[in-house]
Amino acid sequence: MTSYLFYPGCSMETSAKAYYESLIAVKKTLGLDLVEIDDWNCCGATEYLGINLIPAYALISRNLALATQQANGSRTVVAPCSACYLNLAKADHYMLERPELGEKVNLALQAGNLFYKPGSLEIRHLLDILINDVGLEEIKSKVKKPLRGIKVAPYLGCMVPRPDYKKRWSDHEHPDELDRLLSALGAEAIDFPLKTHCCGGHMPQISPSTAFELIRRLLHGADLYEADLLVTVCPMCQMNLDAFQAETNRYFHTNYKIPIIFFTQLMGLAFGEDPKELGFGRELVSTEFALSRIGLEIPEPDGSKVQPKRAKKTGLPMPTMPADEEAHK
Amino acid sequence: MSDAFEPIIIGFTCNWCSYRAADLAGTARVKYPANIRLIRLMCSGRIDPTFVLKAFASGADGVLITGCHPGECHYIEQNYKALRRYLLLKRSLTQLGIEAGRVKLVWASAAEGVRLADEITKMVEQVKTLGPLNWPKWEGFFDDEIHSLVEIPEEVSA
Amino acid sequence: MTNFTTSNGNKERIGVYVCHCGSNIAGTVNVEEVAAWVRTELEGLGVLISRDYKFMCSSLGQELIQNDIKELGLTRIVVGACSPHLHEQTFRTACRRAELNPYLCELVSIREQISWVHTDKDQATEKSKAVIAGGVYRVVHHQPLEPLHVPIHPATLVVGGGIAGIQAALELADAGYPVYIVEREPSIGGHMAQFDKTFPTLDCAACILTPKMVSVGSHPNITLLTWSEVRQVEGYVGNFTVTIQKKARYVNDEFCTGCAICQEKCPKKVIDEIYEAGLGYRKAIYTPFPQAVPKYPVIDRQNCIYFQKGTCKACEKFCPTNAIDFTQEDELVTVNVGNIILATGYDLFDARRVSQYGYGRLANVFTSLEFERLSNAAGPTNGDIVLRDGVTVPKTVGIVHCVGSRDRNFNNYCSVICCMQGLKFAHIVHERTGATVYNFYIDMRTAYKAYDEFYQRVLEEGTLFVRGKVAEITDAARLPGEEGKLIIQVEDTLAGKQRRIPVDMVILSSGLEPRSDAKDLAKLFGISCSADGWLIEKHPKLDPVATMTEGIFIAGSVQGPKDIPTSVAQGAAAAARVLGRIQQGEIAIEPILASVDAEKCSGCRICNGLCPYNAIVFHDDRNVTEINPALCQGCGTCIAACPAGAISGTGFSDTQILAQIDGLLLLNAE
Amino acid sequence: MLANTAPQTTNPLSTVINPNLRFLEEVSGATAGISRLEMCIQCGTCGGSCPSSTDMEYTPRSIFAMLRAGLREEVLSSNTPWICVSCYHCVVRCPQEVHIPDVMYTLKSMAIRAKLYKDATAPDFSMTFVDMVETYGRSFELGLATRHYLKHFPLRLPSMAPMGLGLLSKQRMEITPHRIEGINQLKAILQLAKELEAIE
Amino acid sequence: MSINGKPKFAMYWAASCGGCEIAVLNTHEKILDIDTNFEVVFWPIAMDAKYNDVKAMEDKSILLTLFNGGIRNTENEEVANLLRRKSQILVAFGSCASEGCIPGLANLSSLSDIFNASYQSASTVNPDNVAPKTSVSVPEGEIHIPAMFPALRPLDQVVSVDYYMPGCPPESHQISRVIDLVIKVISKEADLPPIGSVIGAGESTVCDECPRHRDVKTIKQFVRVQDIDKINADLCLLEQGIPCNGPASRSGCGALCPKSGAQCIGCYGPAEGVLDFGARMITALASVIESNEPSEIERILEGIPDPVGQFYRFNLANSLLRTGTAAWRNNASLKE
Ligand SMILES: Cc1cc2nc3c(=O)[nH]c(=O)nc-3n(C[C@H](O)[C@H](O)[C@H](O)COP(=O)(O)OP(=O)(O)OC[C@H]3O[C@@H](n4cnc5c(N)ncnc54)[C@H](O)[C@@H]3O)c2cc1C
Ligand SMILES: Cc1cc2nc3c(=O)[nH]c(=O)nc-3n(C[C@H](O)[C@H](O)[C@H](O)COP(=O)(O)OP(=O)(O)OC[C@H]3O[C@@H](n4cnc5c(N)ncnc54)[C@H](O)[C@@H]3O)c2cc1C
Ligand code: SF4
Ligand code: SF4
Ligand code: SF4
Ligand code: SF4
Ligand code: SF4
Ligand code: SF4
Ligand code: SF4
Ligand code: SF4
Repeated sequence: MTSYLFYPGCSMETSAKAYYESLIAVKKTLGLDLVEIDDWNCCGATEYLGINLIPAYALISRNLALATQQANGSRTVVAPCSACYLNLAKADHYMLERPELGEKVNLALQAGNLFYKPGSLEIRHLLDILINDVGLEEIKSKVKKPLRGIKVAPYLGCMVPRPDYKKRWSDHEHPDELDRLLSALGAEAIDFPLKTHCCGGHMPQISPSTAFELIRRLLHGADLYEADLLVTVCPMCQMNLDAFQAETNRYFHTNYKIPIIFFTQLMGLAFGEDPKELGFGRELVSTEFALSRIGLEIPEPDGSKVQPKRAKKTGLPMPTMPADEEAHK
Repeated sequence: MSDAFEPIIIGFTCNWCSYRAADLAGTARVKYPANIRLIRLMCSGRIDPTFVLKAFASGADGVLITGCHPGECHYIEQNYKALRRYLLLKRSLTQLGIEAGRVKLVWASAAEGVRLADEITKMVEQVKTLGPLNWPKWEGFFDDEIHSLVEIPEEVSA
Repeated sequence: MTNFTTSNGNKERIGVYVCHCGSNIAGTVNVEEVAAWVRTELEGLGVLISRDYKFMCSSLGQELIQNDIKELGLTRIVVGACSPHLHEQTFRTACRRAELNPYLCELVSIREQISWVHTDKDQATEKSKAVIAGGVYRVVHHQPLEPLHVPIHPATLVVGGGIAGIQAALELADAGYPVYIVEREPSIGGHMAQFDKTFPTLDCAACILTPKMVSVGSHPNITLLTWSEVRQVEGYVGNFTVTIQKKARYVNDEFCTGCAICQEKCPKKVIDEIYEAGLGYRKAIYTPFPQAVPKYPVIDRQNCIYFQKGTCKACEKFCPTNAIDFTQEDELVTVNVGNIILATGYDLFDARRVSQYGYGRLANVFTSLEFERLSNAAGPTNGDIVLRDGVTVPKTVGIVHCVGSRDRNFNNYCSVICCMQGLKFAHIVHERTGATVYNFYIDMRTAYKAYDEFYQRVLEEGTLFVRGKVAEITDAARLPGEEGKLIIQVEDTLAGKQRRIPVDMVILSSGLEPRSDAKDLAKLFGISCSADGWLIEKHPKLDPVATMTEGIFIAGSVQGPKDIPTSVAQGAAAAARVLGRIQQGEIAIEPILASVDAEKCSGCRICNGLCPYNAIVFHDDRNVTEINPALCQGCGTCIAACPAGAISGTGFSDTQILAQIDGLLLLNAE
Repeated sequence: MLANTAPQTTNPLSTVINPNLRFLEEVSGATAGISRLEMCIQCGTCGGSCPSSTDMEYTPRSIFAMLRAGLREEVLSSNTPWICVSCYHCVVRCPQEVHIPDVMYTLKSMAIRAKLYKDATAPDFSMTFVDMVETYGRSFELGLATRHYLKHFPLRLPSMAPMGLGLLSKQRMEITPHRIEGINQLKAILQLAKELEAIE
Repeated sequence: MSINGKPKFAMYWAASCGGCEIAVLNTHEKILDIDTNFEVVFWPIAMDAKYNDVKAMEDKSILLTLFNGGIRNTENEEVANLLRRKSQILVAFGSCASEGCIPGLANLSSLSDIFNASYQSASTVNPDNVAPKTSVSVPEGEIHIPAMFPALRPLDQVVSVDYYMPGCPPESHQISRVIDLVIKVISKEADLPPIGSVIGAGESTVCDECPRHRDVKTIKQFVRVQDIDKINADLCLLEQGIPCNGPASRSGCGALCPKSGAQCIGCYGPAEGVLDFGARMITALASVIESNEPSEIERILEGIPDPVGQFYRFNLANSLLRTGTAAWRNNASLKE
């Protein structure tokens, strides 16, 4: 079993408890060994960076330094939260790119008898680990209850695929990792064009109108594509789309009821775990209707659900996409 | 040793890019310190570490190796061979105690007269801060006067 | 095990000449002092005379040297003057006139590398002494050499039958010399054959290209090898031996009349990725387009039902002349040529890489080449500009500039033609559909004759210009009126505001890229690519069609993004350079070469893989390495690599260079 | 130097005539990583990509033009950096690889130092957040939210109450903050970091 | 001249390990030829002799002196001068005398480093910090011990040398050949080679004698011979990534090492005409590294952790630079 250093981040203990609980539930099944970094501190989210440069990076790097101390063979730090993932990755990247920054940060860390050598850890997002280390085949093999019948909008948000210093994702704009994972679970992943668009970040606290508009776009998009459910990999995305959905509705006089949950929760369901164990019920926009769709035994003859072929048309051929080419191999 | 140390730097250039860059610096009247003396080779691939060692042994304080940019070598890819040799040579020189700053590899296209002049200026400055290489004149080095002083170093008997 | 010594006594009689170059040198260097110093300090090395003179390169200066050679019996000459790149030839010729081997003369630069770049007179004078001493130390070890003369074979190979290659071939053939054209596709014509109209004059591409293609096809001096590729190049300037693979066409060109019945009858429809840019179909037996030259079709084996499944042969059944021959095989032909012109053109940037533009995902996003086919009267829609459904005429069209160009995420360079091509499209859309057209650009680059006038014309026609690089193209509607449209989101940088513009059709002005196999091509022909991948010319301004490899020329967009007028001009220029060579009959090349001392070579094979010209050959039987002097270009890499010191070189030998180092450091050696 | 001899003027255009031409370097130098700010070609990809640029006084691109023009006050008092949501769309699309969001962070911190921001909501939020982190080593959402909303959005509170309650009842908010063990170590690090930042 | 008319023979051992002397003894019955043909007048390891005996001899009275070891201290220098004066033919015998050999590697260190390593390091039990001095007073008077030079020099940097015989040590069959040659010269059956020649060795390189198969060389990785699981018995070691010095080393040993599965470390010195052995190996090995990426090249070079030890093991003292800076910087400062 590969062991990873685990940086949960503040929200896993509070607003994103469902994420944490479902992760705990599925990690057994997947044989993931996550070793939490002892006494980690907040990464500063997007706030600290806008106030003080060196302290912000020192704050982040304390975690990296602690992780190195604890490393014990493992060089990989896993973060489930997008903002944490990006902050950790970014500190590492910039301290390498601009050594003066790294030197100053390390001077500061000395005050706590700590040291971090830029580039010595690999910082990765949980989804990346599941797709690339565990692998879709492995995940597929663990599926007991395929989520057939549910239409899910895969939603990654900004900070996982961007800026992507280590080029880990298939694309900045339309990465397909989450789609492939959802398909492996048996769900129908809709081709959601807004999958890496912004949820509004901290804007609900700063410029609510800005935030509501960004939230609205996503809800509208999901609605347009008839998604039963949005699935995300980021606590902040979940919080904004879930907790502020009502306020957004009020602001725009709309009436969206689109639940948003964490991808690990869906994995748990597919692995046959008890929804209670997976943090279901903690969301403010109810998943009841969406889940009832999976609960339903949809009596469908084999093969009826094949994707419709591109209409046989008199029109002009479409260009082939690399993904198509792969599929043809 | 006088205060104004003027290092001597031997520079190797290739016929097609860097020597022409030096020519261009001239035609453009770009100024740089007179401490550099260039030798024209056909290609940076002609660089033999022997030349570099010879220059140091004969009194140079620094050696500059120049050639066409990667991918633009007149002889297609020979500058990469210069690069490989340079990297290994540099490791060896450091081990011998010759500071890494005394050898430098610079790519310069025929159009980069200004850049070459700039690199030369930087190199001269750098070698100035390193001070003279002072490789010993082998002959006088073993004069009685010297080795009579070299008895048992203090710290050992202490 | 002795250390290296430089002096070879007083055997040589050396003359040293220091030039004032008016005040160019004398203004910064005390030339008299230098000359006097050389006379006294280097006498021991054999310096017999050392003079300074106002203009060494003048005829009087040259005569001075010639007279000294004759009267004093000088055996070596060192001139301290300007750069060897300027006057090395001058002084060498002077020596030859005085019957001294020209390679016994060494020119050292005290102008470009001393007087013009330094200001302190004392330092400049000291440095001049040092570099002249370097020259004197070095010249002692020079060997008399003779330049190599190579005869030039009168035939020329042109690789690539686009407009640049066509032009070059016709110029040479018209001048009366044999030309071989190797074209990879079934027909010549290149990209230009795909276009409908060409900017800035809007000539119909076929109207101006087809006559040229026909001349190529029927020219008695041109051998056309289409559906062929170069596999091997051996030899050197004047005498290359080129091996060409002629792929099997499965059609016998002696019988085929080009009637095209076979193509009509063939049951297998294939998306034509090359000529139709993926926007149309062809058959498994096909000529890319009706005006193809040559007119004979080819069978594309990968798609032919007979080759894949074993039955069909519809073409064979219907061919009135029995020209189909399924038994044909690939053939290797060898030709001898004196010079080679590479004109293999460009590839279109793959717009799928800019994923925010949605090409390949969003049906109505088109590339520029797709649009060329769409608007071409002979294209898949007979020139109707319609959406991907094949019927709907767009009411609004957005044309996006700089796709994949001027962008560090893709290519840094400007693709040169795409602004003009975007304007051309705006005009065509406007003219044919009356649609509203937007052009989104960063900078409008319409340099060259009649180009900006074309821009004016398109402005006048009412095209809407938005200055801003398009951020994204999406079908995710957000505002009323956006549903069912493609939305172009952009900052209108002149208004300072973000805009979302719904359109029906988007055309991406994709940039031009080097051919995907450009690096292999360069390697095959022994020339080099820039970091971007374009083939490198000898000099970007003064020798744009020659390369660093003698006898290999480049023309057209293989050298960098280019429009048709420039491609044609380069084709003609390359032909002119080749003609010059052919007419001289032979060419002199510098005798700077490497050679192996078989006694010392231990066959370690360190050097074997180091020569880019494959000049180094290993003889297994004798366990020694040899260098083919005809292929060696004299770079010296192998000399510097041989661990046994078994390789030596003329012109830049170890002894010469080591001696020069001693000379340069002489002043500091005390 | 011209700047020294130029007469003091009350001309309203004086900021334009006598701009702070080193401003761009200053911002670039204070940004993490290598900002590449001087490489901007004003293409507008950033402003076009930005999900919130419609709410910005100036698009990011305009800000960079103003930086270049040395319009220090105008830049630091604009709401642009505060409206940036750190979505990184601009940075991956920018053809010149300018580190746009990082520049926005720099502008925020400079605006705070120069006290040039117009609306205190965002700076206050950030500072409150930072305060919490510096005291506990973790973020404390409930404390943060109450403090922040009371001060800046008192009117939103009624409509937010159900949400707050919901979060509390679903145990998605802690009533008490969590304090890390090494809080003193963290404080020492941050203290020194602040001193180092001040040296420059 | 000598009593029985036989030419005189001497052998001396300066800064060296003694291996060369063993090598001479290793010639087995050939050693008898020396006794038959020569009068051995001075050979400290084999007979009792005093420097004063030699001093008393007439100049040029010794026909052949085999001098092994480098010049490290004043005593070495004195004897070198003495033997040069007394000998007609002075042979730098073995790698140390010819090019410095392993003792020459000490030229990378300053004297104080050397003394510290010898008398102070963990490997030395020296509780009282005893260290040698150049002179010591004892009841009988003052005793002098030779002083160390700041660097080691091969023999020809001190006195002129007539012939060089490389090898660490020279192979016995080569020694035998040389003895045969000298005997033939004495009996006027052969001529001496030109002064300054290398004798008892080949003209080509070790590769020339190496039976291993070679292909065009490209190196993706350097490895130590002990780190390879299975060495291909027939393939050139260099091509297997083992840095073999064979390509630049003078032939003569019969490619002893590569034949037995170890890389040549270069004890026969540089091939004919090579100015700096290390430089030649650096250029040769670097040229065939298969990468154009600086970072990748650096990674590959990590496989040669000690380049000077690898390329200058035997010839540092005879290389173009002859020392590392430590050797002379330290002493230069002492001088001030
Ligand atoms: C959409 C678009 C519109 C344009 N419109 C205009 C316009 O209106 N006016 C204008 O002036 N310019 C226009 N251009 C530019 C124009 O296409 C080029 O300037 C011109 O085609 C360059 O010609 P070429 O011969 O160099 O290359 P190409 O046209 O690319 O021809 C190269 C030929 O070499 C062949 N080849 C390639 N590799 C090999 C190989 N290894 N062996 C053998 N053969 C090989 C190819 O098959 C091809 O036939 C346009 C470009 C584009 C993309
Ligand atoms: C300020 C400036 C800077 C430039 N910088 C660059 C640059 O950096 N790089 C670059 O690539 N290009 C540059 N250019 C462009 C460059 O100058 C031209 O491309 C180039 O000089 C054109 O050469 P030409 O031979 O066609 O014409 P010209 O240089 O004009 O030569 C024409 C010759 O014909 C002679 N002539 C004229 N009429 C007659 C007649 N009736 N009979 C006989 N002789 C006649 C003239 O005296 C002249 O000698 C620059 C241009 C300008 C104005
Ligand atoms: S192969 Fe036959 S049918 Fe086809 S074009 Fe030629 S002659 Fe016509
Ligand atoms: S020509 Fe125009 S569209 Fe093409 S890359 Fe250059 S600026 Fe962009
Ligand atoms: S490197 Fe030298 S010794 Fe080795 S094969 Fe080549 S020529 Fe012969
Ligand atoms: S000198 Fe250069 S071109 Fe000539 S054989 Fe050697 S490597 Fe090849
Ligand atoms: S995208 Fe980059 S280059 Fe374009 S305006 Fe923005 S910062 Fe400047
Ligand atoms: S990172 Fe900021 S400036 Fe850039 S696009 Fe996102 S919100 Fe706009
Ligand atoms: S093993 Fe060593 S000696 Fe033998 S061929 Fe290879 S490099 Fe030469
Ligand atoms: S193979 Fe090399 S190291 Fe071994 S004995 Fe021969 S020369 Fe010496």
